Amino acid sequence: MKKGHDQGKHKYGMVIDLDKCTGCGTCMVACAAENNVSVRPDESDKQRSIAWMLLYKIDNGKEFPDTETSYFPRPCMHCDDNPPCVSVCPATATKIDYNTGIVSQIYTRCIGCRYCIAACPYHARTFNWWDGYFPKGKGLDRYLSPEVSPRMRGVVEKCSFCHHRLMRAKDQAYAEGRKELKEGEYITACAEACPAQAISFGDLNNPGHKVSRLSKSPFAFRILEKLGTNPKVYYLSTKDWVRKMADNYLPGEFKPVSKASASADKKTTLQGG
Amino acid sequence: MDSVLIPAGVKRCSLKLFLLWTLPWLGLLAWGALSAFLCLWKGLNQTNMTNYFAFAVWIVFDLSVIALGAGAFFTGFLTYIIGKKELKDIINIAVIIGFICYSGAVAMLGIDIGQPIRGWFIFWHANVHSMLTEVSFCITCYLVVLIIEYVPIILANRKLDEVPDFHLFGNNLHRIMAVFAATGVFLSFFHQGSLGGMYGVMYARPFAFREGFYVWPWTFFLFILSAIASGPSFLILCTKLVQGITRKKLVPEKAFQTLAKISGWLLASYMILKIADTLGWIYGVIPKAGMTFMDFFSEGPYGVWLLICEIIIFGIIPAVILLIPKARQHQGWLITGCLMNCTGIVLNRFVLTIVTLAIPVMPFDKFVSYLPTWQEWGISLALIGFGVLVVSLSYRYLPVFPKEAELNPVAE
Amino acid sequence: MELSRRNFIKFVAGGAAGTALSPLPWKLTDDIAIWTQNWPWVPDPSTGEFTNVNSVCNLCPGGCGISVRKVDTRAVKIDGRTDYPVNPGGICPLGMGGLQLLYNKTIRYPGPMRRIGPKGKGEFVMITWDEALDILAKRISNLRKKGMPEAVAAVDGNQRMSTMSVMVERLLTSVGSPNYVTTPSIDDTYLISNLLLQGTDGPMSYDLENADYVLSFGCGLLEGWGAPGRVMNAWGLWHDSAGKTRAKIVQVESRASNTASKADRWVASRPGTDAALALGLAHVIIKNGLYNSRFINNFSFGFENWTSADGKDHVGFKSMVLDKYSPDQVAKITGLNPEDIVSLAKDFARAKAPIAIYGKGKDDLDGGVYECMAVHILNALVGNINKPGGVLINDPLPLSRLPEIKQDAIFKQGLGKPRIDQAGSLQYPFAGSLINNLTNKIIKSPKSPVDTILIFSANPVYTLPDGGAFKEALEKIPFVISFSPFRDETSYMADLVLPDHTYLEKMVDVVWPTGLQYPFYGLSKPVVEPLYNTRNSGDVIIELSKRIDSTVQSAFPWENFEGVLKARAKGLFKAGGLVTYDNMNPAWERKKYGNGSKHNYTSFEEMWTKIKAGGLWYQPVHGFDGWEGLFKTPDRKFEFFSKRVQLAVDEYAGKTTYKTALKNMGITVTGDQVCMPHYEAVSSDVNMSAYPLRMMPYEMINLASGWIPSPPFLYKTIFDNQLKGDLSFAAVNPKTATEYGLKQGDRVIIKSPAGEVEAGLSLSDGAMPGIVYLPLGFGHTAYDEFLRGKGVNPNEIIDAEKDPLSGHSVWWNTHVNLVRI
Amino acid sequence: MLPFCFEWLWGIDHIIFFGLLYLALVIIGLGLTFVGIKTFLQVVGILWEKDM
Amino acid sequence: MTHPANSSKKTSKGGWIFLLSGFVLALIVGWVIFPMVLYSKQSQPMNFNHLLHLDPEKVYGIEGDTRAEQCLYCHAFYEDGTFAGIPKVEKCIECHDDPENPLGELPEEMEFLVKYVAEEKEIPWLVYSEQPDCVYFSHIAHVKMGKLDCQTCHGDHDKTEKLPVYQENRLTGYSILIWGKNIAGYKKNTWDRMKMDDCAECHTKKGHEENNACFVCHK
Repeated sequence: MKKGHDQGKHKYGMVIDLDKCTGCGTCMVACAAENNVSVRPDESDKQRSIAWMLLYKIDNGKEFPDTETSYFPRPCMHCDDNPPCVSVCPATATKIDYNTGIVSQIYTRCIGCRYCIAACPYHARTFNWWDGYFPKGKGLDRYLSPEVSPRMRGVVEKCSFCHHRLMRAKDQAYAEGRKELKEGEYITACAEACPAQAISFGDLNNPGHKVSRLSKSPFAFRILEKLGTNPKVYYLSTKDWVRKMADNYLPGEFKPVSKASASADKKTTLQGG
Repeated sequence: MDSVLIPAGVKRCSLKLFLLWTLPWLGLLAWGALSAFLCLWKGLNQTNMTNYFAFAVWIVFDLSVIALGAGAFFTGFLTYIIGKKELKDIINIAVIIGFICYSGAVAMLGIDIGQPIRGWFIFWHANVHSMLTEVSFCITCYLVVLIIEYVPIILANRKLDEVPDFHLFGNNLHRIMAVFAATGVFLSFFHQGSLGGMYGVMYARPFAFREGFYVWPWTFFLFILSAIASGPSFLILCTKLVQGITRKKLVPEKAFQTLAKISGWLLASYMILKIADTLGWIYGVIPKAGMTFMDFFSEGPYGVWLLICEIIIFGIIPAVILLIPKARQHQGWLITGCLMNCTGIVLNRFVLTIVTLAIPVMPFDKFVSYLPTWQEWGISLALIGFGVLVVSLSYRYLPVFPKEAELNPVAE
Repeated sequence: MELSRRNFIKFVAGGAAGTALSPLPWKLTDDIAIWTQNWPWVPDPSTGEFTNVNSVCNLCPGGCGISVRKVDTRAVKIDGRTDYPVNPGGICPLGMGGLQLLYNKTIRYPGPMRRIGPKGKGEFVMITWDEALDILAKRISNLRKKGMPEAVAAVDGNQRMSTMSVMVERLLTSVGSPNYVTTPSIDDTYLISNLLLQGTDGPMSYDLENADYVLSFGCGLLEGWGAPGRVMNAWGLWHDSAGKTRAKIVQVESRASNTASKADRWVASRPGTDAALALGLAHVIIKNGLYNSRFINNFSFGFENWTSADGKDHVGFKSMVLDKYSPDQVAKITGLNPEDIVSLAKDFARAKAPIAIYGKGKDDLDGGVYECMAVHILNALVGNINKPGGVLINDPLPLSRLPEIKQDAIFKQGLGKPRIDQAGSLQYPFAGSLINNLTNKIIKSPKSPVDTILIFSANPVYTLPDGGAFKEALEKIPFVISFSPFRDETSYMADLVLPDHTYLEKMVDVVWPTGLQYPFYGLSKPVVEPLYNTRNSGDVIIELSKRIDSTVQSAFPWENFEGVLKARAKGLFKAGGLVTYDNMNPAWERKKYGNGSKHNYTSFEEMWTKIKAGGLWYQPVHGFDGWEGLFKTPDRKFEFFSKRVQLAVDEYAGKTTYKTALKNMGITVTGDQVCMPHYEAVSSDVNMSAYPLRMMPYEMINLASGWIPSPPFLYKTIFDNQLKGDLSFAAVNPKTATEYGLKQGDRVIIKSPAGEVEAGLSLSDGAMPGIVYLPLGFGHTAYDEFLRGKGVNPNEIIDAEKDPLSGHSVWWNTHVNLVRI
Repeated sequence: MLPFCFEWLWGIDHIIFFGLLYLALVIIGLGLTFVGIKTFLQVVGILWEKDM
Repeated sequence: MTHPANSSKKTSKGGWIFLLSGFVLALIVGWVIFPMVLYSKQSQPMNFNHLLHLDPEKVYGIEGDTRAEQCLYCHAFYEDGTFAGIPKVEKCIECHDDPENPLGELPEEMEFLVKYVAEEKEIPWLVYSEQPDCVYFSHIAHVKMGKLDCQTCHGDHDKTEKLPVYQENRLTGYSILIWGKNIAGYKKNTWDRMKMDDCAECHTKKGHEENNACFVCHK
């Protein structure tokens, strides 16, 4: 039953450098625009609004002027091997493909039981509480991309690692008579859009790819690693307090990476006010 | 005027009074119908569920009624398979209550899913690894069984019984009831368990996750046990309630006592396992996730009191009450015990559903609260209205209680 | 054999059995399910041939390269261009959401509009372009006939030096009105301080990519300062690859903005004290002899004490700073610790390529001239001018001048009149235009001196930090014309709307994005056919001139706007520059091709076609070629003591007294200090007990606060402690909150002398105690359900003072009070 | 759900799950048909004396 | 309780007719009437003669060594590998360039030239094999890499002289060819049906399970 991933050919993954991340939110907009994510007049109801890529703001909990904030851009983690959401879906509407590692969701198959949402600790899955907001005569449906089918009310959706871009890249390769893809031919919309180049995307199985190098960095970590979800989204940060935020630690359990990081972590702020 | 339909040799109130009695319950049904319409027509934005509270009051209700409805299959099991004669006097009402609980639960689930029209995909595109698939399959099949068990009772209606075909069909069905009962038992064991499994398998939700045996987490077995522990109690409560309202003795006390005793023993054993399970969770699952016990009980209203209520107040105490013969023979204590027993189980289902979702797992995530809308309440309460109506109608027009005539001789 | 009840039941039973054995129930079940899978009301995007069209984003002056993905004729996605020097790869969230501005019909004008409802209601009727142009032309020519062409005014929001702004100014001049006003921008401040310190008229060029120590005074590096695509790319470079030595970023700002939080060091000094801090650092640098003596001795003036021709002794910058800006003195002003100031100064001076940059958030608004000068002085002290990683001195973009305008009588008499906003007058000798003065004049005078006002690419009613004064002014102006493509607050006040194309429907140029260190010219192209009956305002101006009269027409001898673009671009051809970009040779790296030689075109036409295709013309950053002859100041040196200021003050003093002159110019110091960068405590006559707190608006990269509306996409990125429902939140330090007995989430009224707004309270340790921070970009009263009525606009309660020398508005010092509801 | 549907796998988990499920269904089905036929035969009176 | 058994006998005897008639009626409704009601019939804006165009005797220029290549001459790929599907008029104009003088003498061509080429309008073709929005299908993967013949899915469309009537499922909006002409869903040839199982069947036969990821066919 538990099918390991190792026999898989590719293992697409993402590395997000939180030192570079500026919290600008371009990844979120790029994602929404790329994937026809519904936008409603009131997007401030965060528990019900849909975002495949979501920006979490965190701070070190210190007082002014020592307070420091940072960001966690959170796509779907595309958990490997046995994602919590996949095995629970009663209608096989979501599956992990071991040749790419992509966890995909079929909206037309989904019956909207939301069991997967309950099973995912990352809140990477969101439910369509409404039909998409495209009033007649407003014309907003004119920017919809035909590469991603718009969702109907009552189904769950989530980050797809832009798998339509994988198919797009493959078609291009086929047209050029190639079967294999080169690095960078398939990257997600968020990775492409990031103005600070904080997001890299590629094949973790391919040692030549940037992501597989970065994912081995001493500063690399993943969110909630202890639960054994085995995400394919890695983060980089030289700041210990940021790394500590990514998982639950019993007292004394967290280990700072190195002196280098410790010094990089020390951020001096001049007293003011 | 409906006297021709009323079973022979028993007394029923006037039709006018009866109709008056049904009004409030019809009211609940109407409220539910309106809510259901809104939810199906406009979608689940009519509820207060969110991406944080993907499951909410409906699921709590579902799990509860299914647990409480376990009285049906378990009594059936005791009656037809173990052969406890005295329970024959109460099996009919048990079946009816089971039918109410399960049909209600299935109806609610139908509204709860975002795409009801595609609901059958669960069967057609079944994912056999999902506990929910197992639940759906078993509940549906078991509902069929319950209907089969209900049919002879309906056919026993005086007017219907006059039709020879019906009469025969009813009889024959009744003869092989053991077969269906057995099937029902098998199905029920699985879906009761799978309901628990649903939570136990969520390995990325440390509050619910449990180790287990083969593919089944401990919650699988705990749910079966708690269901059959509370089912009989609920059956007792309902029957006592009917007796109270009709101011009649309908079932010999022996049946109640047998059920209460069994319920007590099962609850006690459930409690022992539950405590073991909780300890295992505290010292096994939680630290592995890097969390501490209090992380789960310091958010919002969800404090340790939940655990105390569930295990001690509504667990151990009712178990004790039901196990002491003196206590359970005393009507007051009997009812209190059963009531507490059922409360405990409902609380358990509530905690596993709501607290699991309410407590954030990511350290930088935040706690959000949830309150149901009137639509959610409407659909939940309609279940009660539906139940009361079905019982009332059955009681009025069907010979639900075989011993009724004998216990309440009508002066001709 | 009658159809008894029983038989009927049998019939039904048989029917049921038969149906079950027919495809009907099963096929139907399947089909109904499929029906739910493509409900008719769920959009089904049409597909077709995919193409990518390269262009330039024009939503801000940043000029990022964009590649628009199209399906047949529809644009479906905007991506950044990797073959573009400004933003190699990414773009900002606003640019990413551009399609929602293009395709959202309800926020656009489908054609020329005439107002029917009351001003501000936004009730219009559509008219033809012919009618619209005639109405406007008649009005203007009548004013010319009446001999009062100066009653025509224009507010121009187009980027400085861009062909559109040149056209607008030209229109006014040819009509004969001096009253051409631009919306505020930090560029005004940069130009003045460059002029005063260096005597150069080129743009401020910060060589950020090559700096290893960036000391930013209030620049919202991550909030959209300068060219956001470029700056954020630089941010990526600064932090590249954990481990290897990175550039150090220091942010001077009172609030923990993204920049401050993400910087290596956050200097939380009191707002408005940047000049003091800068001079304090100068003090330390000078005292410890850490300055570049070669530069100071040979290429600067006024550092040491000096004696003028008339034998008068003057205090030098050095003595002034040593005397007035010791760490302790500065500490008092800024609220920092003296030791920190010292260490900061040393770090700065000891870095290999340190750069001090000056700004105010996004720089959609003005800064302070003395502040800007004080900050720039630091670069001079460490001699990091025209050196890698320093401040480069560039000439303006080599665009050809347009032919002289034929002058007629009306023209002369009109231009003879003084500007209504007094810019360039004795009192405001250095200001190019002062919209705040214009507004006040109109409000103050019984009858508006302006009869007809043309508003281009601007939404001043919403964006000006003037407590709603401009709206008041518009109500008094008899005839208002907006050229906005969007249904914004200002166009709601207009009598006539001549909608422009949106940036994806027209060709328009981007001239030298703010802060860029190399000459750059971007050219956008129509990505899609215009959706509605709109026209490029450039073409409209040409058409309009024809209808006004022959003299005005003679100023516009081109048949269309592209003609004008080409006419100016001729200069680019002469200068020679690259029209294609290879991201292996970044524009900021001093590489093989020097000043844009080795370009790949032979004729102007060829260059133009290539620019249209690639959307860019640039010259790679130039190398360091000494300091000789660099400065164009009166005495050809970098002036610590600005002779220009001295002249201006003396001239004005000549007309009145020295005291009044200084007073009117808003200068509180006297003597030689006046001509040197110094700290001016913002004066204010507000009753502190009534308004004990201060309100500062803050900007976000993910929310548009300029004249361009925010695409709804952006609201996904807004946190619910910034906007919840229709309530926007003010960030306040917990300490301050407790002082006022307020807690998280309270609804409060924020009162200032200029007005009051309602907001929620969001406690944040990133906020400086005593200051209320309100987000800019909310509180629209126009547009559609996505934007209208969401939150409040801090500009409505800003009570601005005047900046010394420039006369620009000081918008970061509003005194307020919090009242719980 | 059905062996000829492509999502069907001849894996042990499928066989156990559906095996038990179909077993249950078959029992229920057979039970009902048995009762049905028996009743029918009794009604037309071919066999079984009507015990009423 | 007892009652005369014979009475019940009589009625129930006669009743079987009703049972049977109900049964038969339902079968007729389900098998014959239902399909007629379910599908709407529409004819194409104009006729197109595939056979004629592919006959080298009559039409020159449509090259291609294999049958697939001949189809691809008009139903071509774009540079990015996406499939053009039914060609736009601009494709036709490559040959039928002059609205004034037709290349043949068929009335359809005249109609085409007048109505569309001259007017510069696209022909509103009804697409027989249009898959719903949720489906992604890469023609290049199947035709170029998979070496699949067109008729495997589209049948002998290239051998037709008349365009068949387009039938659309009123409920789902699908073309009839997706479910197949046979209401019971029974198929003889590979191209009789185009449902998911048919794609999967072929993938399995050809051993392409590695391409059975959901997103290979769903977008």
